[in-house]
Amino acid sequence: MSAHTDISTGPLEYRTQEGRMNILGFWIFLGAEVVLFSTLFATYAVLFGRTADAPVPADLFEMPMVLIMTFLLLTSSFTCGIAIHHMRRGSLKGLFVWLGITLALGLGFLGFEIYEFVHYAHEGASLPSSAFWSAFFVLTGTHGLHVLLGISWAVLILIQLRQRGLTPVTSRKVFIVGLYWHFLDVIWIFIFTSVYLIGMVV
Amino acid sequence: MKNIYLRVKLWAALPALSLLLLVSGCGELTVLDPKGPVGESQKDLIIFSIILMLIIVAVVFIAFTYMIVKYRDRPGRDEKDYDPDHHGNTTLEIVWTVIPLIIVTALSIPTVITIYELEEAPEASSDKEPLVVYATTADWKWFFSYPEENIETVNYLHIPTDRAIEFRLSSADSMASLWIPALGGQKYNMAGMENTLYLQADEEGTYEGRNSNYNGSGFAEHTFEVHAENEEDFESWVEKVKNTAPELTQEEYDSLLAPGLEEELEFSSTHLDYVDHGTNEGRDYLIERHKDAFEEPLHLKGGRGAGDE
Amino acid sequence: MEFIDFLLEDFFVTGQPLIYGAMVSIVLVSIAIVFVLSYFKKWGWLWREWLTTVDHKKIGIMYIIAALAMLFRGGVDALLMRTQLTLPGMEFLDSQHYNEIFTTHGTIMIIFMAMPFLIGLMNYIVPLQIGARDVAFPFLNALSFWSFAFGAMIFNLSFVIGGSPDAGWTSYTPMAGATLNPGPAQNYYLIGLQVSGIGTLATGINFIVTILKMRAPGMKMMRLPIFTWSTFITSIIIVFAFPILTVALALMTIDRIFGSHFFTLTGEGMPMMWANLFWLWGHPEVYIVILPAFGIFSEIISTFARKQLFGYKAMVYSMVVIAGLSFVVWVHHFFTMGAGGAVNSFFSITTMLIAVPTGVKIFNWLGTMYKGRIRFDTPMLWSLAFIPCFVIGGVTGVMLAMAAADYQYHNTYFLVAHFHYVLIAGTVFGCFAGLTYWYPKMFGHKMNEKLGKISFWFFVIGFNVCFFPMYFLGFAGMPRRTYTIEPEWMALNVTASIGAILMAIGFAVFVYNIYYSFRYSQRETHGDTWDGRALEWATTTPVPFYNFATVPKIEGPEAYWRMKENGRTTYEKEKVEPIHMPSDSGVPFVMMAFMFIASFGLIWEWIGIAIAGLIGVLACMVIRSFDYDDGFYVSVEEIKQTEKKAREGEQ
Amino acid sequence: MSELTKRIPKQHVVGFVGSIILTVAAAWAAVGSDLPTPWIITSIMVLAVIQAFIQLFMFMHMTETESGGIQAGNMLYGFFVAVVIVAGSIWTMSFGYTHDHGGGSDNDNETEEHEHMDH
Ligand code: HEA
Ligand code: HEA
Ligand code: CUA
Ligand SMILES: [Cu+2]
Repeated sequence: MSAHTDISTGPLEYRTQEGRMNILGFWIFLGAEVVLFSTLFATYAVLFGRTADAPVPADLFEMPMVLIMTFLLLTSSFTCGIAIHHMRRGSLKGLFVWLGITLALGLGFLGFEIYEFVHYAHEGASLPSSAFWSAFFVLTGTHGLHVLLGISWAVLILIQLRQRGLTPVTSRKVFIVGLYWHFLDVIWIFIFTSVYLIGMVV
Repeated sequence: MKNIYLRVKLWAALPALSLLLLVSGCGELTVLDPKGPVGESQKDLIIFSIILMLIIVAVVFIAFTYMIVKYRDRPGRDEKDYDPDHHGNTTLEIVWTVIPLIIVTALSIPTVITIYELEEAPEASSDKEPLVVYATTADWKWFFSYPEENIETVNYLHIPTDRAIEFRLSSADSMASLWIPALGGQKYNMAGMENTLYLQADEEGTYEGRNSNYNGSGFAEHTFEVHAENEEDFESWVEKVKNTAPELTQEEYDSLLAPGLEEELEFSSTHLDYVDHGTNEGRDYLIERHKDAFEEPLHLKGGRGAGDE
Repeated sequence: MEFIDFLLEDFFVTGQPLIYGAMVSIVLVSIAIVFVLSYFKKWGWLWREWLTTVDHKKIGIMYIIAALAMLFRGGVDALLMRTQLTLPGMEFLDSQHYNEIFTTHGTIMIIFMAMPFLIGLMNYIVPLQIGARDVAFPFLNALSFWSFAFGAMIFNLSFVIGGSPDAGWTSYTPMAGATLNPGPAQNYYLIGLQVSGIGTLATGINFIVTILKMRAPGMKMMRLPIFTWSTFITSIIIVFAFPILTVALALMTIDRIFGSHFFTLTGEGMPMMWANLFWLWGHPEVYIVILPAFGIFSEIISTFARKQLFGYKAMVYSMVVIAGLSFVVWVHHFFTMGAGGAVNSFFSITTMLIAVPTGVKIFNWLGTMYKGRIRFDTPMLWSLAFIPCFVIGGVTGVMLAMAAADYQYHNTYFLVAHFHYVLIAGTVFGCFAGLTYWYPKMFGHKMNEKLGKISFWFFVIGFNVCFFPMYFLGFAGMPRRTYTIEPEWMALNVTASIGAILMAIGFAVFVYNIYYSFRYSQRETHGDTWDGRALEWATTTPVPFYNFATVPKIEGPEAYWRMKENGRTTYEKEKVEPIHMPSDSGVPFVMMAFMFIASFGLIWEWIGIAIAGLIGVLACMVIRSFDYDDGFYVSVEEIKQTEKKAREGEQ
Repeated sequence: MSELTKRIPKQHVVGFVGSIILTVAAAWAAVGSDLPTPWIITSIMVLAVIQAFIQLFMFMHMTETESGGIQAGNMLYGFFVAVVIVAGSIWTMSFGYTHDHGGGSDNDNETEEHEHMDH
């Protein structure tokens, strides 16, 4: 690799050339994720209303549960931010605590999502029920899968933090998983708005 | 360096050849010899674009030839016209951005006009109501229903000349595309949807019609014949079918839907009585009945099969 | 017993002499490879030097070899098709087999030939052109390659195991859906493309970061060699287009295997949505395979006209405009869907607009030759042939873009002629030009000029003879994808088939040339074979694994041209420092091997195997996550030794 | 860098409170208000976009370091492509006049949906 222009100030994760490149690469990956999810949104929008014989969304969507899920994710995004903040202050303990809270909130979100899916299936709306429900489950399910992946990935990084403490490499990894986590929140905001809210309105 | 000249000649020959073929009105080129107003307006557009394109091609080829002949490395070449640091000319660059823009504009205007024109029945026969024909495909055959006449044909079509035909296109299974090159361009037949396509024949005759959108192993045989005849002949043909052809029972229709090839047939009623595949309700009618029939692909051997007469 | 029945009836493709032949030859070739490797004790070498390498140059070479193999496979497919289409009533292939063959031909040529060929050239050249020691993420690069290689392997396997997909490279639903197209064949298409597509996406990210972050000091963006620019812009298109394909393929896979209703006739699915998503990716895709070729032609024309590139900035901006427009034209592939006047008018105009920036490029190439001193070496011949041929393809593209006229061209041989004119004259000529141009850099010797010219003339003449008549077949009403022709189309089809044979001869001579040059060509003693202009010519030939002993400071465009004028090299003895290099890794290969197993399971809907394979993939990811290997340093001593040896021939 | 000394940085708190408020506002607009449907959809989409920007700037520090411009440009282009995909698909796939769009009685809702998702 070319000249290792390392620097000695600023956040740890940016100090090596490798760290900076990884973070930039991850941002570009997030750009690709934007496109990936927007394709799912487009599919959902085009298939909206094509419920065939299955229940219509307005009958199944419930505001309280959706709001709880949203607040769980929003809060986890916030606590993740605090975790990164602690990392930048050099506090490994703070990082552990706040990242732990973040993952707990994420698990809570997943729990609700699984409950929701099972509940809908009982009401007669599952993946094979109709075009609309296929689009619904694949869109929200892809997001859910990303959350699950984010949690597992963060756990791996926590183990590495245990083993190695805060180094340019570990802090870079934490920062990147943090970006991922916030990004999932961005996607959820759009799911919340264009799937649940619109689904309840029309 | 002989090679260079050879190539230049070759490439100069190609457009010249194409021009030759065009002006000689090559009878085989169905699309350029249309038999109705729709194909006519498309042909005009095509010829217009070909002329513009040939001009562009000529300009590029001439400039190209000039460059590779004049500036090739050869012994004893004048050193003064070698300028290794020459690398731009703003005026020229603006010119060759603006002129193509103008050409694109010149192409866009008739294109848009024709697009909208083709959305409606042809002007030429606006005095008469268009004849409505439901053209439905199922793998790999065509059903033509004449709701007003209450008759239906399979794999062939009779139409009156000098009267617009309003095709209502739909499909019972895979997507197809109804295309009668002599009369005009195509549109897709899709299940659960209905597309409208206007065509018209001005000359009597028999034309080839086909599905042009690949849909599996029977695709090459997924054709039909179009008999364009004057209004009287058409009427008497309708009468004949009404009087001699059997009714199309639902049972019979269902069995005709099974994937495979079919003969030419005619009936004195239409399948629209049971199902319209262009509606949401009709979209899975065929699948419900013939789901398992798609397991084995047809292994057709080359040559014209059932689509032929 | 039942198992054997299954093997004979469903698993292996049986009943076709062609396929028995293929099976036998696959088995024989495999045995031969295993034998040769064992006999010469080369297994360790293969593993150490190639399967585990993260060196961008070796990865590039592997891409190119694989692409050439795929060009052969796709080409043989093409010859089979041309044979069947030569005469009316031909019974060489039946409809089912013809359909499988054009499907695999199209898919292989675009996904497994054109893209990997170009990506291979990018891999080898771009780091050299920007003065870098590797790409930004060498491990990821190896992963990309293996995902492509295993993806291609899966796709090709369909030929002998389970049956090939037969729904066209566009795989329109509902025809490609589970109901009308049961069995594993279509799954091969979906999964093969999915696996290799993920690698392509990673490649895109890799090159964006490489080009943004790893340029030699002083190499500003507006000093980049134009091929690197084209790679950069192509990578951007990749990053924003490939996720669409990922989703589209995934949705159809879920439809077929898990019973959802995205593109089905039942459950109110919407088959046309597949076409919409496919072309949302598919149109940008055709620019992914043309822009790098444009970059190659720019390099070569400027080198052999012995002049600076004309209008460098316009060349860059025109590519940016093409990239932007490429995302807003996709509907021109289904004008005939009946979306109405407004939609068709809009997409007609956006499509035609692409002619403007493309025209700028054409005229700039002509401008580059103006007042030049043109040499006609083989790479230049390919580049010159490109200009007139591609213009024919381009202007007929504009004719297709006129929606009202497209109702007549759509689904005909006019279209087939258009896209071969752009794909072959653009992409394939570009690949051949690039390969012959950079060949000495890669392998230490030129390709033989005489053989090169023979293969060039056969291929180019054959190409025009093959595809020019197809425009007229379109006007004569011949639809694409038909396995048998009408008598009135015979003359033109015979001509086309003759052209195809000429092309095949051209290609055969090309391949023979590789062998011939390997045996007999004079070895290069100097890194700068063609009196080049960009930095890749500044290194020695063969290129040391660290590329540059010392990274030069760049002072303007055409970096190497300037260095030559100022008498500078990439080896300044006093400035040599230890060089940091990444370690090789077997993880990418193993991980993608697991992916292969998972894919095979999914294709046959053996979910247990699929899950087992996926667990293997995940395990590899975990291993990678815990891998803190930071690479190694090359000592100053070793660098000096290597450079001394490599520069012996030069003064 | 004074932010670094705090346990909980102000920027993050502002972002968090902001996103809670925006969420509640959107939920209220959807089920609590009696605005006409197109208005609701427009306004909640706008709120969502604002929230997305809060995440990108306040939590993800998109514009930090010398790659900030690239990262922001990258996301912007992503959003452009997203709009093309979503609006473009809806526009071309609703293809208006002659098609029976399916969805039976939901058809009316659907056309409305189409008109108002194009942002
Ligand atoms: C390398 C790949 C490549 C490239 C570069 C292009 C370039 C273009 N293509 Fe092509 N295209 C394909 C590959 C490619 N295409 C493929 C594979 C298909 C079929 C897929 C399938 O269905 O299987 C296809 C299909 C296709 C269609 C669909 C037709 C149909 O299905 O009915 C259309 C319609 O608009 C089209 C248009 C164009 C246009 C306008 C360009 C333009 O970019 C061309 C621009 C270039 C020029 C115009 C020449 C140089 C310019 C000048 C000299 C300036 C002056 C010129 C003018 C002012 C006109 N293409
Ligand atoms: C980069 C892309 C690319 C390339 C290079 C080619 C190359 C060729 N293509 Fe291809 N083609 C496509 C992309 C490409 N094609 C696509 C996308 C389709 C659409 C598919 C679809 O409809 O889904 C298509 C479809 C297509 C059709 C239409 C099929 C149909 O619609 O029914 C035809 C017909 O002639 C054809 C012919 C050829 C020929 C003769 C070549 C020649 O250039 C090939 C040159 C030949 C060789 C390189 C052969 C080398 C082999 C030897 C020397 C060995 C000889 C030995 C033995 C025979 C044992 N192609
Ligand atoms: Cu800031 Cu996480
Ligand atoms: Cu296109």
